[in-house]
Amino acid sequence: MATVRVQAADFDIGAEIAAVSAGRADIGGIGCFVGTVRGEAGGRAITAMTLEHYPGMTERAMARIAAAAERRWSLLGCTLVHRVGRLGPGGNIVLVVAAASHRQAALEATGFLIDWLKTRAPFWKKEFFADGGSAWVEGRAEDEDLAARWAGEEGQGAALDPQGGGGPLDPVP
Amino acid sequence: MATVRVQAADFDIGAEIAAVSAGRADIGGIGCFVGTVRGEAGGRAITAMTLEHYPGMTERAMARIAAAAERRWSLLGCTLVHRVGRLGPGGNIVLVVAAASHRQAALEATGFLIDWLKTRAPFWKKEFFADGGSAWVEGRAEDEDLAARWAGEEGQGAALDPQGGGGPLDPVP
Amino acid sequence: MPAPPPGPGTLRLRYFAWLRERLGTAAEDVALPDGVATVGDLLAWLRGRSEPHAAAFSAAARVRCAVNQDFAAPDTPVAAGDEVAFFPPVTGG
Amino acid sequence: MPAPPPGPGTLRLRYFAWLRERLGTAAEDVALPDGVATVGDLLAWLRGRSEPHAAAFSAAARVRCAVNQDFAAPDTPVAAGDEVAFFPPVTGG
Repeated sequence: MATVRVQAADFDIGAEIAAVSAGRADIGGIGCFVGTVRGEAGGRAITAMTLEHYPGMTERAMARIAAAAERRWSLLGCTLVHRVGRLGPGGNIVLVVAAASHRQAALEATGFLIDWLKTRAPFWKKEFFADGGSAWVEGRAEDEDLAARWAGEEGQGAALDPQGGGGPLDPVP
Repeated sequence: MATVRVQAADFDIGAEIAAVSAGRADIGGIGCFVGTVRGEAGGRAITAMTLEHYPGMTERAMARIAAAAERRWSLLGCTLVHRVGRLGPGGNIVLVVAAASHRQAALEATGFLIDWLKTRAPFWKKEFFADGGSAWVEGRAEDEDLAARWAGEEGQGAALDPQGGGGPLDPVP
Repeated sequence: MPAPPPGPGTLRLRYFAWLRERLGTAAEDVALPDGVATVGDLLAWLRGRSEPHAAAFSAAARVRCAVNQDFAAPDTPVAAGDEVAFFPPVTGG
Repeated sequence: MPAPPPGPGTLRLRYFAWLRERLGTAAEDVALPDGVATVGDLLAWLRGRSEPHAAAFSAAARVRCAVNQDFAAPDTPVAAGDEVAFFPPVTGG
């Protein structure tokens, strides 16, 4: 039931929400999150960002994340759209929509979806600075902590291996 | 900075989000919630809902709720739109948008805003049923509990008296 | 169009939702009754006004109040010129 | 257009983000090395291939792996025909 897309083009937030709710009257609340490109990082101005991904695995991981949310919250609608390629400051990166009969489920699922997208789907950001430099964005421990909030509810048996997005690959002796 | 509106007309979700983010590159995340009319309540089919409000006090209360969110989360954008009058099943009731430099603030503020709107702004819903009956919607204890989650953070000194939306007016001896 | 302010020595009372329906009126101006200094006092006075008033205001746990468009408590002061509203717990959102 | 599957007896290796840049390649097919049965074995073998490989894979805490497009751990088995990808911790969203 979920809609999952990876695309270079921008997305239309209103249209995506309308697609989830069109023609139905069982939805009571729709949660939505849009992630956008900030114009600076660590005090350096950003001119652009590129988003690389792992075609095939990306769609798989996104579908699993959506399915995990649908299982936990009985969602009536769920949309994940993630852009790839070159994006400018202020540009849209990612859209999450979750609809449910009540608001608490819709909002919790929205938070879950973006937390897991950030830590369990194979995307990588590279920032290009106004000073001419560039750097791959480092994963934030804070994002791992936010994603881990949800893991406890299903334990280690979740469809997505918590090790996968999170745990380091231990040095081989 | 916040946008607060009470209106009979429907709202355009995409346009409201675009208005918050237009021309700026300091936003990293935008949270959004849309409340919609469900087609049934307590197993009875609903043909319509009317929303009554307290003109003057409503805008005051909404502005205070927005200001409370802006204080707590340093929001970069905040929009509250609430409809009044007659609404059909599937129709939009309320829109909340909160933008911040990071997603956690945007999503938390979105949850806070809808929780407080539901319990601290003077709106009343009346449902009209397919069987010909009608009834005023009763306040849910669950909504009070959700709203009260946030009160602890600012204690009793919050701009909005927690007693106001929540506590019963005690019987006079 | 806001209504004109209440005259001297009077309170503007407003009712919403089922309180409005039960009392059959959305607003009325009343002379500030003797001995009424708080929302609690006013509530006791309202209950004594008529059978419909007594019935509507009996379930105090289901009635909220605002004085001059701020949520109020039983000990909130009321004075001539005030707008005092009674209504059920809010159910918007 | 997906690439054709790796030939018999070979692994398809894929690299993303700074691992791709450091190694100067996005994908390569290699014969399954003797004694390599897990991701951990493969990582040890990759480190021994060249200086750039040793450098890229030395910071194991900053490298993640997927086998056949599922996140993997050091003890995840690898076999001929598998697609094994190495990349930094993901940073989308």
